[in-house]
Amino acid sequence: MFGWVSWRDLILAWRHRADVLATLFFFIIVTSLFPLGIGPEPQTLQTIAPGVVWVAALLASMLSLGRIFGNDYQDGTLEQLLLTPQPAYLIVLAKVLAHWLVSEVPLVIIAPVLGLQFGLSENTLLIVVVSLLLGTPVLSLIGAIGAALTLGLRAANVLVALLVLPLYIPVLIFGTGAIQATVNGTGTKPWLLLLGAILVLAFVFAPWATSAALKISVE
Amino acid sequence: MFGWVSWRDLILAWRHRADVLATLFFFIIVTSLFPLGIGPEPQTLQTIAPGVVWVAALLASMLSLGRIFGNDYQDGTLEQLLLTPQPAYLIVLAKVLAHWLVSEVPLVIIAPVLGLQFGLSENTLLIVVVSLLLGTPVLSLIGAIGAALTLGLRAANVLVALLVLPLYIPVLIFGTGAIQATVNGTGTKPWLLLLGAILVLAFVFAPWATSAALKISVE
Amino acid sequence: MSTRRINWYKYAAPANFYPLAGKMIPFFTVVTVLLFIIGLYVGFFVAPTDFQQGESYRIIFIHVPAAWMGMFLYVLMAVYAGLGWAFNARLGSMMATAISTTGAIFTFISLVTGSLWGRPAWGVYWVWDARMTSTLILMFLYIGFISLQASIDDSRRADRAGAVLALVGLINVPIIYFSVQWWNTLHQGATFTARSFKMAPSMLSAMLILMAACWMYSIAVVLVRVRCIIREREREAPWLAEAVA
Amino acid sequence: MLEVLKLGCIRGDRRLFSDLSFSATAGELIELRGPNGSGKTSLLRILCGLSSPAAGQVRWNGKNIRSLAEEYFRDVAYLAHQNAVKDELSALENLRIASGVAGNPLNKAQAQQVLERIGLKDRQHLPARVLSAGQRRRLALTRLLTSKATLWILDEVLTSLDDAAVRLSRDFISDHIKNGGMAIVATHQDLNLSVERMQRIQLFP
Amino acid sequence: MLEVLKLGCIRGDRRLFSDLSFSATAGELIELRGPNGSGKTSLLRILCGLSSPAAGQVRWNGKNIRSLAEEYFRDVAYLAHQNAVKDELSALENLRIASGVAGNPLNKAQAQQVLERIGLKDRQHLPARVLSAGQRRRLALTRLLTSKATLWILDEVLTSLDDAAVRLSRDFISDHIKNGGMAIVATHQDLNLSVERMQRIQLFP
Ligand code: HEM
Ligand SMILES: Nc1ncnc2c1ncn2[C@@H]1O[C@H](COP(=O)(O)OP(=O)(O)OP(=O)(O)O)[C@@H](O)[C@H]1O
Ligand SMILES: Nc1ncnc2c1ncn2[C@@H]1O[C@H](COP(=O)(O)OP(=O)(O)OP(=O)(O)O)[C@@H](O)[C@H]1O
Ligand SMILES: [Mg+2]
Ligand SMILES: [Mg+2]
Repeated sequence: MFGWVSWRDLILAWRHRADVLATLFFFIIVTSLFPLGIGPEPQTLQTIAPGVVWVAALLASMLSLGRIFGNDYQDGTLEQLLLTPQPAYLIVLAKVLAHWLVSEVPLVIIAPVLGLQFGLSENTLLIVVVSLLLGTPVLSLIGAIGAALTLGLRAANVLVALLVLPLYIPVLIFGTGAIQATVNGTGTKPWLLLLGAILVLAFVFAPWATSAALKISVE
Repeated sequence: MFGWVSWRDLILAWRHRADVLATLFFFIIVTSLFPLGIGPEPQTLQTIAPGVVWVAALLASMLSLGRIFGNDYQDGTLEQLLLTPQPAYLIVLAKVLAHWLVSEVPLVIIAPVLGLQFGLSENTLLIVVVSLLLGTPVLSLIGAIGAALTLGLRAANVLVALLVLPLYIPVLIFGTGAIQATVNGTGTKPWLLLLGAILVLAFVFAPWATSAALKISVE
Repeated sequence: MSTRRINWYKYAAPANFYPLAGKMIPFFTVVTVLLFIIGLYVGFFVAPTDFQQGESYRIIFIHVPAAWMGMFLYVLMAVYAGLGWAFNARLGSMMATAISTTGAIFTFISLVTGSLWGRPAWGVYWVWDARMTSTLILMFLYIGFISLQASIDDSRRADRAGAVLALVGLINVPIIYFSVQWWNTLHQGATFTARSFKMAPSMLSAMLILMAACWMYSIAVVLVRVRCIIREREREAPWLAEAVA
Repeated sequence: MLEVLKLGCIRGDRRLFSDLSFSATAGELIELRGPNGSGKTSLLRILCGLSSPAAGQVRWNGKNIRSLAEEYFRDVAYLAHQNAVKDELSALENLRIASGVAGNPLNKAQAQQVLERIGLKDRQHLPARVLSAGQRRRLALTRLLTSKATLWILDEVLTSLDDAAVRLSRDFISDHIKNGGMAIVATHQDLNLSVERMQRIQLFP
Repeated sequence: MLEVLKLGCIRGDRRLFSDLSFSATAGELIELRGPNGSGKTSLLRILCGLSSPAAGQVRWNGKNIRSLAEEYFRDVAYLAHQNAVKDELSALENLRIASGVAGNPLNKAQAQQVLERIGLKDRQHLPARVLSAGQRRRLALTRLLTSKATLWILDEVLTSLDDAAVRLSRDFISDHIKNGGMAIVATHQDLNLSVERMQRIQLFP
């Protein structure tokens, strides 16, 4: 049944591939806005590149959080999902997995191209990808908590930002830290290990908190 | 009746002042994410400040776009509004006005504080405020078109970003241009005049386009 | 032991806690006022002028207690919220809600006084120093909690949702704190670091007294606020009419 | 007077109806019947100008409603499947704002009177979100009670209503018609209205 | 067997019901009646474990449903005011996915058979968004037809259904009960089911 839930979300996403692409383009546009707002100096751009890429990834993933539960809540399918004979933990995990595949993986794939625009070296681009691969699942996992808590509230998309962005900060710091460490030639590994540790933590606790939040929101 | 529509939206916003504050805090949080992603060096921060403040304002206003028509569409009140005996142009204008008052003006007010965090001088802060005052109504006006076009689409908030952000780019360029001109001591006035010109244009054409888009979305 | 237990349960009911809180408030108010007077007197008249910063350093007497209270109260809030949720104890959730505002205010005060101090001490209002940044994030966590509760009308749902958020935040506070610490040291960016200076004993005692004053103040204010919340939520309950009358 | 001329409606690959013509004059009720998916809602939305027909036209007092635009809306009240109730406003605010926006502002006492009539007086200050399905439908009905429109277009009015509310709605629909109004009502439940002139239009699947 | 013990429900400042006790055994129908806002929906949501009561408890085969958690859901099917139909999926996909998620996967032929029975065969590939109100309700009903649950909890089943669909739903509710199932049905319209054992629970406003 785990499979069915993920599968269902993937089909829904495929039915709306335009939305998925939209998240991706949002990511691209936001990263491209910065050179426009800041000026074309290569030196500055290179300095801010890790920060911009990661912040844009944060914002893109945050924007797509509404999709994890929002539509299901509105049309009543979320209730039905919670009424199926399987732990809510698994349902949440299945939906988060689908969200990650649909909304985050494309970002990871496109990120190196954007990094090129900011003049990052190939070596650095590799670390950009690795750090995003480790960090983005955490964004989905933590984001799901915020999405569940704000279900059915008006302006949920702004509120979710408020709840979730502060919690994203460690991921942001470790992610950009890894990239900057590569640029400066200091050790990259500790940063990646830290990201991995957060991933494990989030994997264990976040779905649990999310399912608690869901039950509260549906009541 | 123009008054009633604005008034209605203002009451709704007041009923949800938490959401309005949330937009504001979103703005604050996003601006704070950049130093975390980029590093605390005052020199770099000062360079990127205009870009960051404007991009954050863009994103904050974009996030709140969903509120202009979204809720009214879902519960069927938008249909009823369009069925009232008054030109759709006015309804749109009234709703955009309410949106600007509620979602943009607070950003303009808080922006100087954020500028301080990035180490901008007082003189520059003034221009930050002026450029935002001229630019944010454009954001609401143009944003409304995107909001109307994406009504009822799933993941509308991502799609709207995609439609609207490119249209925001002139505002971004002129707005940050004005600030940077102040920092560098070159003339600020032409930039502000350009912003003003865009505002007039948007004021005349955007509500018209929006009401056309609304009728399409409701059909 | 058994008697204490009974008391505990007894006062976990809003109906019994309400009058008790009413009785405690005057006591804590008086203690707060006394401690503030003593602390401020010691701080402003007994403690010596700092040889480097002059008088401006005296902001520390507000700044440091406020900063500490901001952090303590977050933990306290999360604990109360968690208890309220786990044991379905309304009073716990009400306490959490009451504490959140006080904690946010203290955090805000520490941010503002810190900034105002930054101007004379460093020449700028703000730098992205680790401690300041993590205080700012703490402020965001408070705001998230308060906004979430404010946008849910059903108080039961607001309590539980707040509890989930506070607990998730509680796990995150140390993570955030250390990550910011590492971020700051590794970037090597900050040219300003908080200068550690040796405190004169009178300074230290002023600060400790004011710290205690802030505690007492928090207790008093939280009790007042919790009484308001009880009045608001239990307005239909018959006992309240008696208690108020 | 409403005239419907050779109206046709196509949805996807499906022709819901074609060459549909009828007209309604003051004091007339039109009951629209048909099984699920036969096009009742689609027809009503065309009649109130929310969507445009594939063929034919709708005329109001001799003019095409397309060209009348806002003027036509002054004379029409539409009650859809959806209630058009704002969750975050109280019942009272919902009513007052809806009628203010529609151009018939009510003061508080008047609004309360309407709510009393529809049986929501003691719920007037609750946010509409917490109302039950039937209470929300009742709230939507108040829009009809306060509107000055001649033509009522009602889609499945009786959904979720209990017996008392069903009786009430019957009463005020027939009142409206007796006072020279018109109503077009799509429904599956029998209305049993006692009005003098009534047409039944049957759509087929 | 379902036992409801001294259940109480409070919404805001309003006590909807209290000390409500009843029980249902295999082959029994419970009809829940009451005017708008009397608490029918609230009761049903408590019965299926979606919200928790202010007092009392619900027991299923002797165990509190709170402690049974997911196990209980295996035996329950809930049809709410809302249809729980995904707009962007076709009728066929909606059905297959809903039953897959609920743990009773259907192959395509089986699913089509069910759709045929409910009268949506020729609509099976349309996205649910374009279906009419009644067709969507029918689609929601298919969840019951495919579920293996013993206890059906139905809120206002007949909403938007035309006569044919009403007859059909009556039939399969009574079939379910004859086969040893139980059903709790909240409704305003008369059900007129011919079942042997039936209780009526009346809620008051
Ligand atoms: C958890 C939060 C905070 C704590 C525990 C804290 C504590 C302290 C302490 C103990 C001192 C004096 C001792 C020393 O210099 O090491 C101090 C100084 C100072 N703090 Fe904070 N603080 C916090 C947050 C802030 C914030 C948010 C700001 C600014 C907005 C700030 C600005 C300052 C300034 C300007 C000084 C004076 C440094 C100097 O003497 O050069 N602090 N803080
Ligand atoms: N894109 C499409 N392709 C094929 N058929 C469509 C399409 N869009 C809508 N339809 C069909 O058009 C009809 C719309 O019917 P409408 O909503 O007007 O029905 P109704 O008479 O109001 O039904 P109900 O009694 O269920 O409310 C439905 O049968 C629907 O399946
Ligand atoms: N916060 C609240 N304060 C006061 N009353 C409330 C609150 N929340 C819900 N209610 C009331 O509780 C009742 C909920 O009723 P419920 O939805 O269970 O009714 P129902 O019997 O299903 O009605 P219907 O036939 O209209 O579907 C409504 O009368 C509603 O007004
Ligand atoms: Mg219909
Ligand atoms: Mg109900």
